Amino acid sequence: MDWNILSWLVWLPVIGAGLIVLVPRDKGDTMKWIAAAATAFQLIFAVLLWSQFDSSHVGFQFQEKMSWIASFNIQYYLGVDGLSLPMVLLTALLSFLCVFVSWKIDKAPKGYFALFLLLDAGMMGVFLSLDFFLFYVFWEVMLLPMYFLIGMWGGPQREYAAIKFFLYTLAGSVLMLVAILALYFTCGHTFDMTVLMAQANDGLGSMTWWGFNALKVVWIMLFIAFAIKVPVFPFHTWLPLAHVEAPTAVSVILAGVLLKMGTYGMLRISYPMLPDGAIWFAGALALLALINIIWGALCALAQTDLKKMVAYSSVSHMGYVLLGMAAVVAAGAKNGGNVLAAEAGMNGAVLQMFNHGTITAMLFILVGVIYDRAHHRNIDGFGGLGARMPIYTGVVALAFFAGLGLPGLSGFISEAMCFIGAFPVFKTIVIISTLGILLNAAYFLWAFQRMFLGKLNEKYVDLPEINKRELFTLIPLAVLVILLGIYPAPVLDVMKVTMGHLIQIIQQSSLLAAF
Amino acid sequence: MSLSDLTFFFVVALTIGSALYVVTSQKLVYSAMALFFTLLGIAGLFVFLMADFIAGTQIVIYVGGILVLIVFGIMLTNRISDVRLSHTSMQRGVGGVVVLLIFAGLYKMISSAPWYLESASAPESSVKGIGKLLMIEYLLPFEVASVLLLAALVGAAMLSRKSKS
Amino acid sequence: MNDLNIYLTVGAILFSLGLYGVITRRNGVAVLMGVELILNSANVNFVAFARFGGMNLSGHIFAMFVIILAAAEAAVALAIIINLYNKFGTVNVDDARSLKQ
Amino acid sequence: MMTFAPYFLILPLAAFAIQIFFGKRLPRKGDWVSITAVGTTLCLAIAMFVMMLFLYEPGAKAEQSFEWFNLGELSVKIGVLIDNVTVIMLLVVALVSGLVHLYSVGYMKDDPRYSRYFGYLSLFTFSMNGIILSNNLLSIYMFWELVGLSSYLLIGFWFEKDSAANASKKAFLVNRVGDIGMFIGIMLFFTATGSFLFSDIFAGVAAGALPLPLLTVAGLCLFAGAIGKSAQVPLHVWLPDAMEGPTPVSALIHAATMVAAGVYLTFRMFPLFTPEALTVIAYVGGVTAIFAAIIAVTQNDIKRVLAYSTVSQLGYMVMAIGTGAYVAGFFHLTTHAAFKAALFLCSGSVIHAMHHAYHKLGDHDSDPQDMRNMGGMKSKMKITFLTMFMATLALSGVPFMSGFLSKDAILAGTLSFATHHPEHFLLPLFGFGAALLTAFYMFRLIFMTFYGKPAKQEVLDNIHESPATMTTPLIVLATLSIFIVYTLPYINPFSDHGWFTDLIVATNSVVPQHVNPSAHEIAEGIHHAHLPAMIISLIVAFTGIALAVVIYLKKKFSAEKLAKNLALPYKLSFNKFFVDEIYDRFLINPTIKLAKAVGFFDWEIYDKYFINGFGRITERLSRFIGITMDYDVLDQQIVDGVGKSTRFFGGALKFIQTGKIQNYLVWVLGGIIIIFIIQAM
Repeated sequence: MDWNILSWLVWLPVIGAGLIVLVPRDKGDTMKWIAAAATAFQLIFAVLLWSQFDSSHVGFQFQEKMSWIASFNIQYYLGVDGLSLPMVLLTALLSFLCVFVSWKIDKAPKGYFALFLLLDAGMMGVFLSLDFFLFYVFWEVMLLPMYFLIGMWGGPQREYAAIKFFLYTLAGSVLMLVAILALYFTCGHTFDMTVLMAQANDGLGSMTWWGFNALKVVWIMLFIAFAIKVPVFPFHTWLPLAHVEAPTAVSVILAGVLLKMGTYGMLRISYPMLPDGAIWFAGALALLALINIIWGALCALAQTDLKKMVAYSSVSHMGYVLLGMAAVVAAGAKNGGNVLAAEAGMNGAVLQMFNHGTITAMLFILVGVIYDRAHHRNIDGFGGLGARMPIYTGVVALAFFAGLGLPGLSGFISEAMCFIGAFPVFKTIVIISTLGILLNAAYFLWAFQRMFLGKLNEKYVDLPEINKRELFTLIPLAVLVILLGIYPAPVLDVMKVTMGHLIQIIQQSSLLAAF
Repeated sequence: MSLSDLTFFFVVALTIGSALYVVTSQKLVYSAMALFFTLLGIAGLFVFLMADFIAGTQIVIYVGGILVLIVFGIMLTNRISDVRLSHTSMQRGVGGVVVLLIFAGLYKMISSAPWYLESASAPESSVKGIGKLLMIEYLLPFEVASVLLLAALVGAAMLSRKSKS
Repeated sequence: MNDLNIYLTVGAILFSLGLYGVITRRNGVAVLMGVELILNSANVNFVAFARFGGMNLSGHIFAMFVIILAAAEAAVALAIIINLYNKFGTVNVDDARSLKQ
Repeated sequence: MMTFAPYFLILPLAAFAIQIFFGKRLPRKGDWVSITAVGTTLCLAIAMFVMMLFLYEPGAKAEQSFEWFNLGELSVKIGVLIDNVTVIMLLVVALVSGLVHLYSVGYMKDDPRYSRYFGYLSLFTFSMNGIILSNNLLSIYMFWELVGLSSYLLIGFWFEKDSAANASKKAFLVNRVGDIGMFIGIMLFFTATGSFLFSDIFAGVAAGALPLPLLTVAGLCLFAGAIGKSAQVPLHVWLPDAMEGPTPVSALIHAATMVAAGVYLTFRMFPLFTPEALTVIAYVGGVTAIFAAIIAVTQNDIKRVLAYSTVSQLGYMVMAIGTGAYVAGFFHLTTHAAFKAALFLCSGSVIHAMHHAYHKLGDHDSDPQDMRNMGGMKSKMKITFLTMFMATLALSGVPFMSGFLSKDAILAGTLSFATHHPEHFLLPLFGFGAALLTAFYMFRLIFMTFYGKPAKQEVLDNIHESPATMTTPLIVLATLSIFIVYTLPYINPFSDHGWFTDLIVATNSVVPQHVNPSAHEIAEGIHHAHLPAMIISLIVAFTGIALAVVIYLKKKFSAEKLAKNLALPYKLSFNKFFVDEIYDRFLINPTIKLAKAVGFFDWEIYDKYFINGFGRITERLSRFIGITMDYDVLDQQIVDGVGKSTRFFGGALKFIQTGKIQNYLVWVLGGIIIIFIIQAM
């Protein structure tokens, strides 16, 4: 607490980016090592933060507060709690690994790694900021490097993908900005999230705009802003495109961290600030979750491009998070105050965010590995690779099985918790969405069969096995996937107090009586 | 009128008169000579104002340094054989009117403004006080000034050297 | 004489004369002399205020900084003038008029 | 006993890890690692079994739970439960697994992925032990899926064959269908009782946590898991295909242990089932029994016959549970594990011999598993023949064999059930019908394989008995299908009374309001039905055997002619009632088509037209605003108007700009003067 660890986490990559800019153009390796060092220190700090975090403490820890733009009451306010801590660790870990994933980037490495570190800083800032305005700034800061990373280092359709991603998410940001201003002007001219959490619900709930309850209007605006990032069903089409066109490391960050920002935003901002809205919207959220799960899985089943399949699987998997989040209404009086279910759902949602981050990162890295070798990603264009690349096949099998929610691997327990949590309230929806488990298994196994089983495709008899660098990027994730699958308690212990507090906030919401 | 008053008015007259000559003389070298007297007069004024150290500085730097520099400038930019070394003026009428009006405005301000006045006995020597202030309160500007001088030195050398091409 | 106004008036006169020099002189060196006069007028004011404002030595310090500044300025300005002379063969400031279209 | 429990999990798991990471580098490719691990668990299981016998206490039970994680109020506990059922299951698994390991040393000798094979076997043993030891639904579900995984890996072990790859995928997916039902059931129970532990759920249900109709649904949902895993109709389709895996795997996983897990689960959960649920279970089991038996009659692949026979026998067990004779069901599970494993391993031995014979002859096209290519192997493979014959007798329900006792108990149960509920008269019919068919197709298998003349004499000449590592397990398992093993200390070949029935006793249902008959009532009913059931089953079994003798040994009737006369039933049976085709046409293909349609819609229509439509509309709008409005009107007329006027005035004021700084300075000073004047005013 004495040495501003959170600021270090945010600004370390920026320092790294600054250093990289100073390195002469032809020293690509130096840049890579600088990026690796910056992210490695960030990871060390994140682990330190984890070890010093007091998980029994309600509220924010390691707070740093400074006036930034005093005339608008904007603060430089950082803090961490059980919700953001797993995300911080995930961000640090994936950023570190992604530096090694992008080791082979030779096209303008200076720009690439500088932008990448900037992106890292933006993500870290989003997860750590407690001032809404600061949050928004980091949120936007993240967009720009992403745009360039996709647009310059991406696949054949990269410009289209980049501009689509950018405009789509920007549209969401605008809504968020409006919501921020609405909160600012109605709730005591402050951007301080802790203050807004205490005031926003009552402040907005009593107002009416154009005949609508102001709270619902703001909730919807925030929801759309975050839903685009998640992405929730009708806003999801930027995702497959951006994922497919982005370079591997960027896909990993996109799927592993960026998607989590949507749900993180909902849990950090929408839920505690507008608990009435959360309750009001829970039914719709569950329905959207169902659509996400089934729609994403069906789309994944139809794909022939491996990367696109994985991208759609993300849509499906993020549906579980939404389902878990919807479960919070179980704590309501109408549902008999079923705190158990609410706890299962909310913790499951956050755990699923973390687990999906690791699993999907593995998947994308693995797609990158095969793409580097075969220069295409057509699932049907492989065949029988299992005999040729046993180690690669083994890792893919692990990742696929984690993705389809095999018990003993991390995805299972979080998905199960999301289902169990939502079940008492949304029985029909949950029962239909369990079909998603089946579809998940179907597309993963089908893809696995087409790629690795059967007779070896003669084109690929000389395909080299996965190398040590690539394994190095995968092993930490694989270890996490297995460990958390067997014993998820370490992560759950960190978040449970925070989530319990959030459930309490929802329980005390004024709308609850009606539910 | 005491002797000191007399001296004072003499100094004032010398200052203003030579300053007038500086700006009106047709010959550049004469202007420079007149400037010498003006600066000397101002040094005298400083003495009257109990600013002995500043007066000394004025003489040393201005008279000993800047003026010499200016004379060098004159020498370097005119052919020595050109005896007249004259220089012309322009827009005298307009300039005079404008300057007079400015002076009028300034004078009005001086006479009408309620200046903050506080009588205090003069110290024996201001050097000690100035030294303390320079080394304690104004240390940073002092150091900055030294950097500025260095920069000016380098800059001047850079600017005045003949281009290689 | 112990009257602030006299000193201020002397300062104003010097200022006006310096300004006159700056406006009317053609020769760059002469313009520079005008500038020196203006700077000196400011110095007179500084020291005068210091004297009559309770012998506050800060005024002296400022005067000193002005002198330093003047020295630096003179050096740079003369360098520029010499440069100008080398380039255009003249030191008349109104001959160097690239500012006009 | 509790102290032994962790080793059942740790040892096989460690063996799995060692095999996967280092297997290839170990001497003998590390098969001894897995064998040691499984052998140790076998010793432990035997020790536990002996302890159980010394204790001789029907209610013996040890349970230990610990918190897996907690979320504040919600605490998820898992743990270990050891009672007599657990001990017997552990012994069955360890024994069969151990023997299969031993057998595999010979069978898989030349396989390039030898070490991986043993790793997978260890993984399976680990997961199966996990199911058995669990005292809660959550960890059962987890291990449940893990056995599914090991089954997937082992079925697809020879993944270069497309059929194997397909079969493994099919097995996993079909199982998942059942698992989803099971998961919903778990959620229902958890929601109602707030715990996953059996004891808590039983207590909760007894206290009326779930209303009766919901309890029926929840129970059936759990049973759905068993339908998948134990290959009951309609999810039986994966098991015959699973025969693509190596034969020892079929013996271990797809005959003796994993497929029995469904029965085990139903057995464990028996107290939760309402009468309605039990009726459904009984019918599912009965239909499966007769249905699979019919299919088995016409199959020519030796392993497929056994596979359908397994399905049929599992149906028996499920039917037994459904009719309340669930101790008999569990008894059958135990006996069946031994003799069915023996049958599979024998068939493996035969296939192994055939394979080598073909290999020697350079024939790579003939199917070594097709019974029509076999015949007359009795003299060449004496041990295999004898052990297989004993196991066949057991399966057919011939007295003095274990199968007779267990099957008889089940049939007694169904008979008793039908006498109490005459409207369910079909159940005993299914049971006896299946028994008849079982005896028939098993002897058909024996006669086609070991008697008669071979299709090719030179093949027979090259047949050799399998090595000792393969025959030893056969002998052990065949010995275990003798009745006496299960009835000690009593020796009465016509009664199942023995240590087994003493130690495994029925428990009362926890369904509230006493709508279920008590365990005692059920036992009483079975006891009364015992004699008639035995007589009928004996008649039925010998009829079946006699038919097989007449058709396949003495060849009094031609099987082909019979098939022609009974064209429709034959075709249905031969093509497995077209279930696969129906699923393909009505479930799988539509799903894939739907997926393609959704994917197409999502990408090509929704994204390209709707989402990009926004972009296009914005573009049009911007073109209108930007070009028509902005440029033509606003810019050209209004803004440029300002510019033009400025230019006009600028031209007028141009003279000010002289380029002389001093002129500018004058202007500046003029401005200052004006400020002075304004100030003065």
